[in-house]
Amino acid sequence: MSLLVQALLVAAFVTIAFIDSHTAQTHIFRPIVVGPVVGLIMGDVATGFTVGVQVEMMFLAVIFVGTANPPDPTISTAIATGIAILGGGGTETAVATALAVSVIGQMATTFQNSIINVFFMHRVEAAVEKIDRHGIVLNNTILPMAFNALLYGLPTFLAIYLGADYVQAIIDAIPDQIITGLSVGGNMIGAVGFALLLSSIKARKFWPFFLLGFIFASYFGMNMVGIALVAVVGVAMYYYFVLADDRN
Amino acid sequence: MSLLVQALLVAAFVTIAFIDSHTAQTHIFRPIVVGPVVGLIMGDVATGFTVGVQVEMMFLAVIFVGTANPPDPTISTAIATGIAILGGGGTETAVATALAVSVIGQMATTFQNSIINVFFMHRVEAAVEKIDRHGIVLNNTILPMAFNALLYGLPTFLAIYLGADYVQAIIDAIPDQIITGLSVGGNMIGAVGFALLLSSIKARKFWPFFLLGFIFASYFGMNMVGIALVAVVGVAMYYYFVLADDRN
Amino acid sequence: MSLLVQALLVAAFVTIAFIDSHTAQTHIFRPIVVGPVVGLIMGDVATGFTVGVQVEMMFLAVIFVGTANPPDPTISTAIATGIAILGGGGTETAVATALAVSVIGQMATTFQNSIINVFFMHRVEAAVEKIDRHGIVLNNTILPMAFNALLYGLPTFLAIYLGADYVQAIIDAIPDQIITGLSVGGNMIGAVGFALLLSSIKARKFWPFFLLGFIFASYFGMNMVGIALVAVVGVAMYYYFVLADDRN
Amino acid sequence: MSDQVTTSEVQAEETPKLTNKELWKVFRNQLTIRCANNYERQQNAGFTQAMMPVVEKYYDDPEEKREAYERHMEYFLTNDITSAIPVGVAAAMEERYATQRDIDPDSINAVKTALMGPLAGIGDSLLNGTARPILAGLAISFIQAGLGWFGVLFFVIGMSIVSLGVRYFGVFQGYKQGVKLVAKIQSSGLIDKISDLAAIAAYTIVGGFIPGLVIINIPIEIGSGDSVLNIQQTLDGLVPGLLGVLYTLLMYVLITKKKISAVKLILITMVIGIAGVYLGILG
Amino acid sequence: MSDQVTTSEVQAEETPKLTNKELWKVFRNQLTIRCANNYERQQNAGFTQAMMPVVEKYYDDPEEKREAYERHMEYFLTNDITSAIPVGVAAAMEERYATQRDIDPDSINAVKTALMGPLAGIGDSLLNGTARPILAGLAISFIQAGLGWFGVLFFVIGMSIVSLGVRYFGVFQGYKQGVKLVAKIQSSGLIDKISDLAAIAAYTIVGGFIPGLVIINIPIEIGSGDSVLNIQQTLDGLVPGLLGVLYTLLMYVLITKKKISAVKLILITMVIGIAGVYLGILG
Amino acid sequence: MSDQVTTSEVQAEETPKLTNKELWKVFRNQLTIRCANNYERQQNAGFTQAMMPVVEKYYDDPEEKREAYERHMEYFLTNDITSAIPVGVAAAMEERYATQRDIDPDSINAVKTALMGPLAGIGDSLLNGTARPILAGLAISFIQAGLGWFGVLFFVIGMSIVSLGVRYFGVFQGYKQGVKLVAKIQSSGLIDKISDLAAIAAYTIVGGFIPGLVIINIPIEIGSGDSVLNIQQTLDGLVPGLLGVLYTLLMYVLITKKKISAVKLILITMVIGIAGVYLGILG
Ligand SMILES: OC[C@H]1O[C@H](O)[C@@H](O)[C@@H](O)[C@@H]1O
Ligand SMILES: OC[C@H]1O[C@H](O)[C@@H](O)[C@@H](O)[C@@H]1O
Ligand SMILES: OC[C@H]1O[C@H](O)[C@@H](O)[C@@H](O)[C@@H]1O
Repeated sequence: MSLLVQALLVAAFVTIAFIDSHTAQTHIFRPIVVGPVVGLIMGDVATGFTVGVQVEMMFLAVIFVGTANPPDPTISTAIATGIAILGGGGTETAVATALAVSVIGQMATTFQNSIINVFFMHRVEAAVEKIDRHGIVLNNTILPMAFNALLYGLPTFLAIYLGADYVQAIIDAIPDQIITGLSVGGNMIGAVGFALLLSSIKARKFWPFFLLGFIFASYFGMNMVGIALVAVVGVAMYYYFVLADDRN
Repeated sequence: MSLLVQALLVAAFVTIAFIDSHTAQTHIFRPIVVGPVVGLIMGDVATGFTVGVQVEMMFLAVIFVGTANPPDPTISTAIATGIAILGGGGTETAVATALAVSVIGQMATTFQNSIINVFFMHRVEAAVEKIDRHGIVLNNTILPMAFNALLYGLPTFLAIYLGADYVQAIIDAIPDQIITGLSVGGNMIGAVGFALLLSSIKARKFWPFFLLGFIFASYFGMNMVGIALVAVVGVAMYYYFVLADDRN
Repeated sequence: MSLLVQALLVAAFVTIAFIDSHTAQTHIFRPIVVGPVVGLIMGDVATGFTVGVQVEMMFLAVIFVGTANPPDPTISTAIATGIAILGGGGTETAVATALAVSVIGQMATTFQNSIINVFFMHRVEAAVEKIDRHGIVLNNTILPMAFNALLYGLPTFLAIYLGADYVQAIIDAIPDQIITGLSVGGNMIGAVGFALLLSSIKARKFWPFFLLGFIFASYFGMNMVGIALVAVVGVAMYYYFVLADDRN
Repeated sequence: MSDQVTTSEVQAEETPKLTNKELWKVFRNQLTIRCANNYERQQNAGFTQAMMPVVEKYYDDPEEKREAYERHMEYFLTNDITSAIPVGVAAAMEERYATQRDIDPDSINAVKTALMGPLAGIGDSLLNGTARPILAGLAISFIQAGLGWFGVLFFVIGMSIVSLGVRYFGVFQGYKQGVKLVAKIQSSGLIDKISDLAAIAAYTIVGGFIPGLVIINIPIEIGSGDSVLNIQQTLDGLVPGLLGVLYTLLMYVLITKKKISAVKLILITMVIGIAGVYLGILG
Repeated sequence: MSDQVTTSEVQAEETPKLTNKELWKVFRNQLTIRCANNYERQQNAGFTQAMMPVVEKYYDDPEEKREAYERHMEYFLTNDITSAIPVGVAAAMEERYATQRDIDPDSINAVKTALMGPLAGIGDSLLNGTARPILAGLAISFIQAGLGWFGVLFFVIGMSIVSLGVRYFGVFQGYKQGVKLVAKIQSSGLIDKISDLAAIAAYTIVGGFIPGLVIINIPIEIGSGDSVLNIQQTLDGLVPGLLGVLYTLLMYVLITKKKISAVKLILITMVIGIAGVYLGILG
Repeated sequence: MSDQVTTSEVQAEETPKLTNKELWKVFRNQLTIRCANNYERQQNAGFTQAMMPVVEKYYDDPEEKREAYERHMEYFLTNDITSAIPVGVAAAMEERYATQRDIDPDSINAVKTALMGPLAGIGDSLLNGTARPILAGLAISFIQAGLGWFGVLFFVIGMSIVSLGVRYFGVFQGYKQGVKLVAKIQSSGLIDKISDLAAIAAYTIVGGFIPGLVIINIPIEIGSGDSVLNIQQTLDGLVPGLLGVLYTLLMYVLITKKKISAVKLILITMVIGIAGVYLGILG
């Protein structure tokens, strides 16, 4: 298989993986799947497994919540696997570049959510005005998914086709502070999502529970499951001891 | 004193100790008492103290709650002390066998609670039907206590009389997995006792407090006294801020 | 400048510093200010900074709450700086004596609060009886502040004027147990202040919150800010879910 | 309402009270609470024997006597020592029911049941979990210090004071408080309120004791090298003690919904323990 | 009241219900919930598409149709997978409103909004934070054990079951519960009660998630040697995670009081991140 | 009720108000709150001096003046700086009582007492425990960085702003809020509600501060070698900080039940400390 075909196939798979991550979420977009599949395409399944497992473990605890937009695991695994197989420089360096590349995916997603999809959403709104069912589906599903080819498929194709040195050159061209800055910013934008959720709450008088949840997580280091259990206690107690009592 | 007499005396003391643990609980059944007393009978008080202290410390934090049935400290101390004095092989090996032997006591107690005393309890019920006061006392107190001689006294007698090798042979005959399995099971049967307590609670709507207690112990590692204090807070708050307010 | 003048100036500054700590609290009484100022007076600003910083850091986490009366940082810094500059024995030994000297300031404060100011407070009461405005100001402010010269200025003057050996001799004359005992007692007298606060609370039925605060600090090691946040949660919940509900 | 109470109290005065001698009899019989301890109904027979002096004093009619005894043969489980408190309270309630007939006999078991959970938790933590290890620790220290039998004696006397002292307090004070209780029992929903408060304590305590006392450990590790997945650690990272609480809830469902007896569940649990070890999935 | 309920239920029976086939259509459209995910109104377009089968079935009048679609173009954000539950509930509520006109159409968005917070928190913690790492961990172990593609397949199938299973459950059960809900919706303040309980869950969860998910670190150290003052450590010593919660509250104020759009705030935040790193005050 | 409030507010408008100049006088006198700080009634004399400008302005009758002063000679203890808040509130209440006679003068001390506990806790933790160490830490860093006197100045100016700023805020805002408060004070149980909320804060804070601020340590070890029993560790294993809270409760009982004065208790405590060290049981 020529490199062109290989690069095209990898780019196609990445595009499909992103469509999955925006729809059914069978999770073929995770490193543990992307690595082996790209390995298969590139003719070295073993390296595909090695890179996939390593990147998956790096991203194991990274959780996607609200507006928080963590480094992207999909493109980075695809490119890292490609580089490892083509460059032959061992998986270590490949995985290292993967982390750097993950910022590119992160930038693409930020761009998608803040510009492209805002545009399409307004087109959905226009379709609603005209009660145009096909317009809704076209602008909510088909066109945004087509854009995945551009946002995620194209960079992948270029990286594989032009090779490790090229990728490295691009990464080197980005100042370190930008890369760190994007990840620092990425760690902060969860605040906007949480603020949106908070602003959607009608019954403002329950804010003490916000402080309660914060105290448990902040001072006692409670994890997300524990916080969910605390929420269950709060809801149940209010239900039984305040709401239900009122009924009598 | 002949070995026969010594073995009989030790067995008698163990039987009495178990009667104590089922009645007044002056705690003569604890290793720190059993060790020295058996030492006295066997003619080597110093060793009795050494073994008693060591086994007591091993069992210091083991707490008896509900149906949980931890390894038995009484028989095992008696036998360990006997072996240490007779065998002369040092206290270390004696104490090591003690731990193994404690499973025998645990098995005996499980047998007593699940078979023997169920039998006697039904005989108490029959006595109640006939309003037979003596039958109640006989079946609730006298006969079950007499059985302690069989369940705990007899094995002790045999172990002392037949000697360390014999005990070792029996222990060796029990597969390791059985011994570990019994202790694994022993760690689990507390669940039944707690389930019984839970099922005895009438006011089901207070279950959120179950979750609350669990969260504090699970995530924050709170000890039993702390949990009892949390219970006090819960009870007092409900009393003052829900029940008492209703009175007005 | 003669030593006499220096000692007088240092004593004057310490007196003023204590007046500050009893009135506007610009905090010139803290080691980080006292060290440099005394250094300036004694002609060695550098040593003043060194000692001031070191003692400040030792007292950084010592917090003044209620009746708790921790070792005094003001006199001890002044004397330590003086000794360091005069004795030339290095700042280390100077700082070490500072800690010992801090007990003297602590004793003086205990004496002031328990004897002297009790006396003046009763004189204020007498002035109130006679509706004597000037008597109130005289006995509440002027005379107590004048006493600072005696309680804190005089010991400082003597220590600087008579020198390190003299101070050491006095410190050596105080038995170790007294010094430790005063600090042990100092760690305990906070209990009286808290007891006074507790006895001032009218609505006794809220005592479960006492236990709650205690549990969080005791078992989970929560700090003071965290406890204040827990108090906010408690107050807000009671306000919204009990008091406000009653209004309807 | 205060008038009403006064009347009740006057009536209470008129009730023939248990004498001190009779209360000591109850105390002695309470000592047998654990003798026939069994996994079917736990300390029921012991409780019944503890009630004997009261039942024999107040009931003459054989039918009523039998009913009273049967009442206490119901399931009962709490800490052996603190069980003296419900014994004392139940004595007062039996007395009231037998002499005045103005309380519902069902309320006797309701109160007993309510007290079970809290007293088990508080008894186990303060007596088994606090007093015993402290006294034993001190005794060990005395022995180490060469005081020998003094340490042993110190321990036995100390524990006797704890065990018998709490029982004495439980029977006598429990009875006294029980008398006060029955005088107010007609007031609206008192039994319900006791049950509510007891439920809070019992739920908190049971939920809080499980992580330390129902321990299930899965020793399986999958994979090797750097990427070993330790199942137990993963579970503990999510909810420490999860398996223990789930197993307890399973037992709860089997007992309440499937009516499987505790005896069976305990034997099954032991079998699971042994089988689990053989299969390498528990340990 | 029970009579009333019965009546409502009778009426409910009479309502033409969504068929299984139609619910499967809703399910398929719900899969697109995240396609046009955007920082202005998040999953609003996706929600609207999910509602298409219901709106098309029940509304004939174009004006009403448009109003129904517009309703769902409002802001909506929750976990992609658990969003199937409000989709199901909203389907039932649209059905009721269209056929009976006895509920307030505003209550549809009220219920959706109420469910957003709790379902985001529970979905993210149980699906993203629990199920995914566990299945991935197992898959890695299988691969390490030499099972290769089996591990990959195991992961994909496992996650498909989770993702599609929860969505199936969400749409079908959400619809079923929604039908029950609308039957009782006239009862006093039910919507308010749902909002109240949802607010408790959402506040607790958002407050509790912030310290782990909004991370701001000031890497400045002042001084040198023994007396270095590390600002971040000092802040953590007072209130761990303080900066993250303060920044969130700032965003909240900017959104609610200053009406600044989320898109702008996100871009500003990224700029602050980069600028902060350049200035050495963030990192 | 709203009509009533309006009426009250109208009346409030008519009351001759404290001028800014007079409030600055109160501010200056508040600075002396700690001058005669004493273990018998703590900051009572200081509070009285702080009230002087108000009492002198509003009361003419000598008897009333004396009563007003006596009122403030009662026990008062809170953080020196935050005490400005109750000073401001009390100024408004004295003004109202003197001019309108429509509030109960006892309510003045009730409100002061209610605010004592919360303000002590919040003031000590945020000012003594947070602002001071942060400013001192920064100042140290500046000094280490060679900025010398700038660091000292920075600290003194910073703390002056904190100390005087909070006092300014306390007196002026406290007065303003106090005026609002008295306008509503006739409304049902407002004072009680304030006391309730203050009690919650005070109890939580006092309970939570004790483990860190009342420290009792028993350095006794019994036994030797492997089986040393360290009493303090054993106690901490049960309830960390137990002795401190028990000693506080003992003080509480001695103050409230036995009416022993705080001065005596403080001297006794110091003696216990010294004696305990001599006997080797404290340390
Ligand atoms: O937090 C809710 C939701 O927010 C966004 O839509 C994404 O980050 C999802 O992964 C997450 O579940
Ligand atoms: O838990 C209550 C109680 O249960 C059983 O009866 C025994 O284990 C006792 O030691 C324990 O006190
Ligand atoms: O606790 C309140 C208050 O008590 C005393 O007055 C002093 O220790 C102050 O520093 C403290 O703020």
